Amino acid sequence: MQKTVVLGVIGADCHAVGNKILERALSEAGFNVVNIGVMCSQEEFINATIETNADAILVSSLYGHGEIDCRGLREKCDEAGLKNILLYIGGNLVVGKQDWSDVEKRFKGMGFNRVYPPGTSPEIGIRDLKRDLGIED
Amino acid sequence: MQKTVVLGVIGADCHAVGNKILERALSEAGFNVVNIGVMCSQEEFINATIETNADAILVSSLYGHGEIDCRGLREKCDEAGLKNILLYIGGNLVVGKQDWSDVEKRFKGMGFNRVYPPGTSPEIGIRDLKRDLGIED
Amino acid sequence: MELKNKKWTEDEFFKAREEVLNQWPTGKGVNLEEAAEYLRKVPEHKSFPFKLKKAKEQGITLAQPRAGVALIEDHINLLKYLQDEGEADLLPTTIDSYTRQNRYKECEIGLEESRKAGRSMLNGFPAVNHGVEGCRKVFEAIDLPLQARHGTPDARLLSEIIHAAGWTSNEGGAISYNIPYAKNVSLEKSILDWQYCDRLVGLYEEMGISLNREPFGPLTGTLVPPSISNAIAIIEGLLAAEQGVKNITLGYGQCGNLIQDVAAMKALEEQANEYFKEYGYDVELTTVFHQWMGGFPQDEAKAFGVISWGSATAALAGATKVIVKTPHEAVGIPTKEANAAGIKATKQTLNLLRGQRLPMPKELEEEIKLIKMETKCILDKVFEVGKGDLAVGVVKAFEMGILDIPFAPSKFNAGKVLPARDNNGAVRILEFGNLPFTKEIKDFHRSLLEERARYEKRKIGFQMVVDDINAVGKGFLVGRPNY
Amino acid sequence: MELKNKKWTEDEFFKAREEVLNQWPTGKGVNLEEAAEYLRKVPEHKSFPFKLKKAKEQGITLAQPRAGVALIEDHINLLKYLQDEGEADLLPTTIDSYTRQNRYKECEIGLEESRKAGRSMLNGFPAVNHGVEGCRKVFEAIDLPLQARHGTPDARLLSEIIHAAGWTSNEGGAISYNIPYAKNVSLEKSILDWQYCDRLVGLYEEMGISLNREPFGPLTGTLVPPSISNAIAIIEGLLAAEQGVKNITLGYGQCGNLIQDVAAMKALEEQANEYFKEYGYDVELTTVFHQWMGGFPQDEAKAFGVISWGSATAALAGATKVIVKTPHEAVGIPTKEANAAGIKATKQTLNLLRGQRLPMPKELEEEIKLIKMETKCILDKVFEVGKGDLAVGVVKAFEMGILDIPFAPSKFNAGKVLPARDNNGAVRILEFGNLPFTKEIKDFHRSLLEERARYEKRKIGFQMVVDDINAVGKGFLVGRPNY
Repeated sequence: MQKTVVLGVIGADCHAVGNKILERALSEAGFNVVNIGVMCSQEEFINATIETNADAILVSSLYGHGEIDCRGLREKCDEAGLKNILLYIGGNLVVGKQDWSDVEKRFKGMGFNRVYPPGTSPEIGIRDLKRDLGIED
Repeated sequence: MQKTVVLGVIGADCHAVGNKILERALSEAGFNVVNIGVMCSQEEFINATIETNADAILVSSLYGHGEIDCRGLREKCDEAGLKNILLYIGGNLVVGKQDWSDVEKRFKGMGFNRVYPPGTSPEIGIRDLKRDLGIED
Repeated sequence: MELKNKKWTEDEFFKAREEVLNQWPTGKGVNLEEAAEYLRKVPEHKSFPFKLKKAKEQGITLAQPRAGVALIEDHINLLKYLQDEGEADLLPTTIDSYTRQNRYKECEIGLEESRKAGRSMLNGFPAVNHGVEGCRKVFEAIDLPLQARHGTPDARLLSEIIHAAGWTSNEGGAISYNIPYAKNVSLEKSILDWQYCDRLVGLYEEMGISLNREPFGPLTGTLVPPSISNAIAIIEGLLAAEQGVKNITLGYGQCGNLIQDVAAMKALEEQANEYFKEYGYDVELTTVFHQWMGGFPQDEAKAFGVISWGSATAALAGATKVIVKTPHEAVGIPTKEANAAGIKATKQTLNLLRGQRLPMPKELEEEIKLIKMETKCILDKVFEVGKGDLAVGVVKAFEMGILDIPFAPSKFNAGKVLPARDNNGAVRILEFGNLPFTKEIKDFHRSLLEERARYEKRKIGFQMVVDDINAVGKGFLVGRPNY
Repeated sequence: MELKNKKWTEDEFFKAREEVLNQWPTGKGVNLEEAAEYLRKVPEHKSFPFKLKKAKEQGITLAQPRAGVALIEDHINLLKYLQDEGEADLLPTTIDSYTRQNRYKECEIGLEESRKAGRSMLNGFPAVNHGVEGCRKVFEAIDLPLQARHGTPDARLLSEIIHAAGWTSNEGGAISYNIPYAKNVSLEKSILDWQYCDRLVGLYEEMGISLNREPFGPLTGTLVPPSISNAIAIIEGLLAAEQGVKNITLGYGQCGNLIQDVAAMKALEEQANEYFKEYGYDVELTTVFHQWMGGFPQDEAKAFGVISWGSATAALAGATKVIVKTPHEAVGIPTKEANAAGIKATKQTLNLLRGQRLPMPKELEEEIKLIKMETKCILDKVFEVGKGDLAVGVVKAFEMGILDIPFAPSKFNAGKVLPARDNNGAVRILEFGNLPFTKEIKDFHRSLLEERARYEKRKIGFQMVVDDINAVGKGFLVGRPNY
């Protein structure tokens, strides 16, 4: 069965190029992609997920405000009945060059299942997604 | 009275450009410059100093072999009757990027009165030279 | 207020102004007369218009970084470092993304958290929250002209505050700070809001104070064909001039092919001057070249290669200034050291090339001709659909896809144009959407892309575009299938 | 042996060879037939001639660093790092300065002290002391073509050893590795000694083994006017070809003015091919461009600017390869990381420019014409004073100052030519010494320098030269009085 993912760029972030490329890559990999575009609030992610009965939420953040923008997202998902929904995030998540393992730890602590550094190719995220959703390659 | 300095590039080093510029700068500053050129042995420095009754020996080394090339120069000067002759050295003295204070200490330990890092402008050496030789500016 | 390209009356302006200054408590700190007094005392070496004019006369290219952090003291330290250690010629203040969306409450949270965390939790300087007083502290601590750089569709309050604080330049425009930066802001609104910003500058000009305005040239910074960005730059220049702006810097983002980049800069300057003259505006025009705005290599040495090549192109194109990237570009906001390193590599390249220009071979002349022709096709049609009114024309042209910016997030953008590189790395157009180009021009683009397709032994298609977007991050300009 | 430009007979060569192989114990380890067997097994991807030919066909520019340390293991680690991390296309082995003076005993001391100190006490790899066996260890540990780079007036034993070890290229020449590198070595001796090195390569060619030879283009690397270095490059190419060398790379060191640099490279390639043809030599010619050889800025970011600009020029000039500097250039021999960084910045720039060429504007055509005309003036006169024999002509020409290399240490160099930059940064000639230029050419140089003097409001003179030498270290190309 085809899996559905919600894709979007969180916060006041308007980076659209990577979003368009990710959409294409995910579609080509067989996913039903619900792309809510740039500048999305946490609520927009959650509403889209509920409406489309999606299996995962893929958050991009490329402008360094990821820490503020994502705070409480896991808890809001839980409240909205999206218990254990897969939450991925990737991009330039923090302001400035920081040690990646620290950044990863911080975002995993916020409830993200997978956290990707800048420059990760779509293939890596797709591979993980298939594994986490139990899709055979 | 005009002071005489012996100027040369020590060892198997053939860097002639700086030598020609230094010669000009020293001459313009009022020194009688005995320029023995590139690829000079320790003996050539000492012989030129004795022959011209020079007041200082200015050694350049730009190719990283300075440590090997200069070893024993102070002792040979002493043996040749040039006790307490001023010995200056400057250039790319060692192979690779090393901590400058270490390099300076090593060459001072070898008996050099002044040691200059790469990129020192001629004016600085000339100022020190005038001070060490008691010349009024 | 009805949208048209006409200088606002004082009534219209001051009526809007009352509301603007009430958008956030710091708005009350702006007093036009007091601000004019303050601006009159700005010395020449801290004035954007003056420094740009001098550079243009001397034929040199100035280097300007991007930089901004949340807290005043930290921001001052950063700017002083870029001035003293980085040897910047012009200073910026990059504004954070919440301010760009007028979300000043979130800025307050960011400021508070930044103080707690001991590091900036905002990706720029929230100038509105800091107010005139805070912005003046910054301006007074440095010795170079200062400019606000942002991406704000409604920058009215921001503009009031930064100009009152002595900042003599403001980046942005109704299209360039909306379509690439927002999702839901209508062009009617952003044109009116930027008319306000421009009218404010016009008012200062009428008081004898020269301020610089700089439409944002690179737009989405991703494979934007030169004629599209030049057309928009000229439109924003005309809209600003109508409101009384006298000192304008038009910009262009590096595409990567030397001939095309130099041609685009020359076409932009010449054609903008022609349009200013045609519409009777007296404008002091300068140019800005943006170093590569797309993906960067992670490796810092490679990033220096990208930065230096952008600087060389800026110098050869005779840009008045160049906006500098940093070796940390691929990983996010740079440290101050990395930022300074980017400026120093840039300035070294600029200085080595000082006085060198690219002479005019046939290829360059032809590329200039092509870009001007395409730009004119677009501008003619914009005026036509606006029935002679440029502001109305812009709104209609975006609705109709006559103006269409590749990869822009705005829902008011058609998004039908698809660019790709030709075999020499010049940006051409694969799908024209509703761009009003002649058949001859379209055929020419097509033939160049077919040449590439043959060379790469694959079909023309979207994969070329994806490959081109990722190419520079991987070290190349053209995204070949085998890299 | 009488000096003349004539292919050595086998008798002459093998008689000299006996003495050469006895200069140091490792000489006994060289066996021509065994070496030929070994060289025949060198795979294509490790062959200089093959890789250069392929690059020339593809129109790309290869990047080659300089690198050499005393001990074999360390040297291998260094080269592998530059290959794997630095992404070099071609590898070098820089030979230490004692070896260059044939002072092998001092090399032994340097080797011993390096072992004790745990760091290289030599500024290069003493290939003669390591012998064929040691040099093969290096060659077998890497996956790229390997070349010896040095500055050795008498490189006969060195050449025997490195070629027998599978190194498929040798840099140097009778003039370029004598006049800028030695004080007291006569040209008669260095021509004969390099005829030996070339004849050795010729012998291998006759056995069906292709080896590359590369005269050293930049000479003193300091304000050398292009026609002087081009004339010497062509002379060394002709001398090599006479001895049977078939694969030649001619070089040029960046002067810094784009038009002059591209013109010099184009003039060199075209004119060399004309001379090879005229004298009946069948040579596969490629070119090498040396990034800035003069003083470097201390600041690493600025150094990256210099490196990248050199790379861009190499690409635009269509050089087959570029010799890479490092961000540590100003402070001496680089760390391996700095060396790799220099290559990466270079390759990034080359890749961005892949396929881009500088089209031929009038200014470029005229500069090419000028350089060719000057080069021909020099070469005609060299042949004339040699009564048709190039080798004899070179000796006489240096005696008479017809050939004269600025800032060279050799007492056999007249040292009367004084170069300086014109207002655009191109290297021109201030004092001609006995260069056999026409009055027209001299007047042209003079007028360009007078233009600069007027601009700088000072007299033409030696201070300009000093300022030009120091300029790039301070960030500029032309040494203006106020910098």
